[in-house]
Amino acid sequence: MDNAQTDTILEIKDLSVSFDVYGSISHVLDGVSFRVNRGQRVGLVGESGCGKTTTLKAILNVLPPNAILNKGEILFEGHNVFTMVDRQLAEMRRTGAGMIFQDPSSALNPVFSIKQQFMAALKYAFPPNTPPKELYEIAVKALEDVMMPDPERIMNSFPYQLSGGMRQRVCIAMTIAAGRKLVLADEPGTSLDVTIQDQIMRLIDRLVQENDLSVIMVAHSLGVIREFTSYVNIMYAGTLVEGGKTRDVFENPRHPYTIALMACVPKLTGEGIAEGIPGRVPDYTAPPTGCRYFPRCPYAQEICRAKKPQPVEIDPGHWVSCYLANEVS
Amino acid sequence: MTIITTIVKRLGGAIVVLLGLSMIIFSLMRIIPGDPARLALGPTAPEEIVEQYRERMHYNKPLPTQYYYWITGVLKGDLGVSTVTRRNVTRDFAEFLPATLELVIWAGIPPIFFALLLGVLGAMYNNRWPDYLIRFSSYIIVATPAFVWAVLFMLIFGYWLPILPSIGGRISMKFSVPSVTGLMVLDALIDAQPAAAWDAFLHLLMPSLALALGHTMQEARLTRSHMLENAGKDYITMITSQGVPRRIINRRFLLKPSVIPTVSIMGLDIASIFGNAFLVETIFNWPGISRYAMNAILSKDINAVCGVVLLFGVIFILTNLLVDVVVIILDPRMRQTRTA
Amino acid sequence: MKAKTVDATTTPIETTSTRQAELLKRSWLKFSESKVSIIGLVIVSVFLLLALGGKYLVPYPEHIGSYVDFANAGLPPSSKHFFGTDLMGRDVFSRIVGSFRNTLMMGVVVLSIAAPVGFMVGVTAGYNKGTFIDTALMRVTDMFLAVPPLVLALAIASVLEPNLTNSMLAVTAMWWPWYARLSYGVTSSLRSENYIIYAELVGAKLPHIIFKEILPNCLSAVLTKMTLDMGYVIIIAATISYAGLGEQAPRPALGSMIASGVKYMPAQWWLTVFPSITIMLIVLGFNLLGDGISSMLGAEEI
Amino acid sequence: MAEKILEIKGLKKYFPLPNGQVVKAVDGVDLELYAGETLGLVGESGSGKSTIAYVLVGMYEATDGDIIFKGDNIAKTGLHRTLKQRGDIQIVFQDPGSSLNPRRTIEQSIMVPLEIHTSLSKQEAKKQVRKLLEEVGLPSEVAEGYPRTLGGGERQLVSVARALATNPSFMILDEPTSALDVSVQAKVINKLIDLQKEFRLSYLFITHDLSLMRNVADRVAILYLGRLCELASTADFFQKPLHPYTQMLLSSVPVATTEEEKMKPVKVLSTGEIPSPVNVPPGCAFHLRCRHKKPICLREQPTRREIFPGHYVWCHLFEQKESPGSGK
Repeated sequence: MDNAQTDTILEIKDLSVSFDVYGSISHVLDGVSFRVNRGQRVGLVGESGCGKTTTLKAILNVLPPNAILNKGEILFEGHNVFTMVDRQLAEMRRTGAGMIFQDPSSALNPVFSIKQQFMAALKYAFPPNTPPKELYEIAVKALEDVMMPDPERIMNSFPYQLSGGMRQRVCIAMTIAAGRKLVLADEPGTSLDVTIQDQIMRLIDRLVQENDLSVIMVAHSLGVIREFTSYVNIMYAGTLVEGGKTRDVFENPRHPYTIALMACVPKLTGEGIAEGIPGRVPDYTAPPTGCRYFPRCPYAQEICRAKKPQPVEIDPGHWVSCYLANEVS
Repeated sequence: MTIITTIVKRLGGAIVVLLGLSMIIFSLMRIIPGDPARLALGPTAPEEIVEQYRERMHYNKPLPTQYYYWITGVLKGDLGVSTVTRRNVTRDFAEFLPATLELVIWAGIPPIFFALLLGVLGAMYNNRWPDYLIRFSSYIIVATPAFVWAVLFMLIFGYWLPILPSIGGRISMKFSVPSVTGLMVLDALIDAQPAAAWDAFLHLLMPSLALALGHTMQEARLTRSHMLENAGKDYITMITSQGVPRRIINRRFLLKPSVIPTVSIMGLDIASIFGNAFLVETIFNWPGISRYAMNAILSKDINAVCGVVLLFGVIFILTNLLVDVVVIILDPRMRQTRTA
Repeated sequence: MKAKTVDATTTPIETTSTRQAELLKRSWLKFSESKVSIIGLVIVSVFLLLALGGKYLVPYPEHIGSYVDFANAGLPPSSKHFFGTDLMGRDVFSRIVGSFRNTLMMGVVVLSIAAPVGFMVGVTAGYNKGTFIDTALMRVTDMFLAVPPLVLALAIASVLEPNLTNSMLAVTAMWWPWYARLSYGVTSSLRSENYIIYAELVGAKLPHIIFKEILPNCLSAVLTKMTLDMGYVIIIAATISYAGLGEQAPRPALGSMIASGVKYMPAQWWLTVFPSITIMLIVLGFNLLGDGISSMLGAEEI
Repeated sequence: MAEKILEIKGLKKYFPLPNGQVVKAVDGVDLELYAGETLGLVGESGSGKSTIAYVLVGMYEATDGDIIFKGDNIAKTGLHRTLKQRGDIQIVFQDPGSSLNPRRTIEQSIMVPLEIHTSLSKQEAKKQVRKLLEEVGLPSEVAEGYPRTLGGGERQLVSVARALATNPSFMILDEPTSALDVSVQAKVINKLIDLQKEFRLSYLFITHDLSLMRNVADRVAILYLGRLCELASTADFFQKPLHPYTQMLLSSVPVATTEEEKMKPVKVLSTGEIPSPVNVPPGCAFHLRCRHKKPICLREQPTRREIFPGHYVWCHLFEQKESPGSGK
């Protein structure tokens, strides 16, 4: 993977996004930067409401209308998605990057059949003169690819007739079928049962390998990230606090938040659970200045309040946004 | 299959509702102070004739017995004799109902398309001037009772700029159109009288518009708010992120789920059109069932009032059934067999 | 862009008073987000003021009633008579304002009976969802809903003596089913909420569950509906009085004023136009206010 | 061993559907619970784990079977049980959004059980509310607030405080932390463990999360489609899971450390979907997804076998070793 370092498919630079919620401004994302290389699997971990999904939606430029882009750019194959003209943006969505949603039951339109939705998506991803029969075959093939039994019947079903796991497979098929290069997976297994989640994760794993895709895997489960990704970014309250090769970060976490988070995860080995992180996630309408974690951080010092820490590389490829990166462990 | 079972189930429930309704309205009509026989025959009728009438109409029997005679008659299609027209109420219905139906159809069906159009426009231009214009006018229009529109239209289009007939009625005296369907415009066309059809259409314009305005704007508002609500749903984000063009999404994937709630309340809208038709028909001298019923109510014509209420009940239930079927066709989730 | 400095270490628990002040401020912000809600509030306030104190505010209080002045009959609007005079020579403006008290009373009486009755029926049916009680109560409700409300109200009003009290009775009789439907919907969805289940499990009595647990959750929906319904009751009331079954002459009512004006239509247009616009404005006011209240109460839940 | 406070024997709960079908949510479950222990009840959707909880608290009446709680059979009482029994068995629900009435203050919510189950005066009860809140680690000012001012974890702690109000000996925790983030879950779980020691509570801890179960339960019971698969002490269970479903479940858990990886005995790839409880397959409910299935699995329901002391499994694979003739 390291030799592909030079070939970047996606680069997010200093992304800051706010939301206007009934006149009060929530400053959610604050200076998020990371890159995804071709063929790389990048994880994005954080607790609910920390801005993971917002980051993914920003990549496809499908943020809700009340979102405000404060600054930053997202370069997909070198082109900024925020300044793309409609045609370029559509092109990027059709063949560049695609998203798998957390809740497959809300990601499919309840009043259209799978066929109607699938065909609409494919119609614009392929040249305009492609005969519908060919598109249909592509869709059926994609459904076979995601291990759906009886794809023809599935095509004529409505979402409510499918189980959660099957709906998620359909969504994956729709994302993969058009030959996209980057998959944005937003907690694809979270709303499913454990054994079904395992199947879905293995399915994505296989498809990514077979089609040589790049992935951003968003999850709150550290286990999913460790098993699936090669590189990970830890997100806290709209900021990235730590990043590096998954193995490095998991074996040697350096940010106080990462350390506390890992201690909270119940382990199968059963050594008990840490006390949890004191305090709450900050109020985004008035987030702490400086490091957003400092009000909850046991090591916090004056400087943490005053100024936002910049990422520091502590080991090759492993960086931490913390003034105490070299003291904490 | 499921559509048919739904219809059968609803019809079963509807019969219970109609029977209950008939009991309510029947007992209500019998508690009128005064003697129904005397009321029917007038104060000058000799006592023995009144007595005979009372005997014939079973007014001297206990209430449940009276109801039994009445409802068995109703089931045979005999609603009793109207004291105003001196004819069987069923015959009156046959004469007056088509005019009302024509009015309600014109007021009820074409405006639906305007409602959807305005709703979609409002959502697409959310918080820009077309949306403001639609919302502002909808507030005013919804706030105005149908009969007030009727009066204002009459004044403006009938008198001040006399472009529409101010005398009312269904058609000008000079035309004579044989009744086939009972719907005047259609009958005139069938009889190859385009001038008569145009004239009948002009007569229809004001009353049907007065009836249509309120529910049209109500439906437009509903469609708009559902469009906006659904626009934030994951499935719209999903299809957008697939690169499907915005206009296709709006026209197809956003519109359909958003109109279903609007369609499902249309049954109630039809009921309110019938209700509002009461006064609008009176204002425009429209020879329909509502005007007939209005006269019956004012002159305490018991059989006619009971018949009209029952008739409206039947129409309401049939309309709702029709709406249910349309909703089932639009929304596949409704076809789902219910599980826990 | 730059957020102002806040001491983020302060405890998140606020005191009750600041919380209430905050809530009030937020509610007002939500309410006034749509500027038209404020217009609604103004219209309704003016209406209430005129309804309660109209007698002392109108130029010709004695015209609200059986006053005759043929010398001034049928005058068009002027500075002396803003809305002109009717064929008895009475000031139309004074009579319109004079009708407000009864209009308001109609709305208040109808809703203050219909809402609680409907609520009790709806809650009882919703709480016993799936049982015989549910089916029976909701079928009766359906019967009342199966006829256009106006038809039923007219039928009832015609059976009784035509006057204000009886027309209120008639409108109330057809209005409660809507509240039954509304509280039925809310209750049957609340039925599966864990806090209701918990109250049952721990042994709370039925009145506690209905009035302490369910009622507060229905309240915002019911209040919103009541505000919006004030407008619709006024429309129905006007329609009934237009048909001659409401308040009887010589006392003024908006519907009957329009009805008598229709006969003199093109010539004495002011007899119909001004009462019509008045109805429009009052109903508009309540509708706008209701929308504002609904978004305000919605905000509280966030 | 400690005193047995709860014994469930052959518990069944069926729900008839309007279309004539029957949901067999719980289909013959035997369990017992000892004073002061935590019994973990693990299952995926449709396993009937919550239904068992609801029958225990009286929300449903059992279709069949016995529930002996401190000597009384409460299987069919539903809500018609004594006040003492209601107070003695308490429940904390899964969804922090729905377990507290959004229109009532925390104090009002906790007052409900106090008013019914204690004879405290209003003033005393208000004091008790604050004491209970402090007991679960919340500042007493929380009492005046509404649920919306609290986070999910705090709301769950309020639910725990409310449950403690009746001074119960047995508490059912129905996925109390599954809607919470791990950092919040940690706080709630640790508090629950402390309270158990302090009040000598018995817990029935329902969850789908095996990693969590490893850290809280003394014994674990695994459910699949309304029937038990395996029952053992937590240590035994994680050392040697026996049932094919249990192995599949354990293999499917994503884990955050390499040490945990070693806890997964054999990698059993997850296959198939969980059937609907309306159509429970005949024989062993798991046979559709089982790689070791034999003809008998399609026909006969497996019965309980004690493989090691206290380690039970419901599977034909283990029956045959003992009595080879039973396969016909």
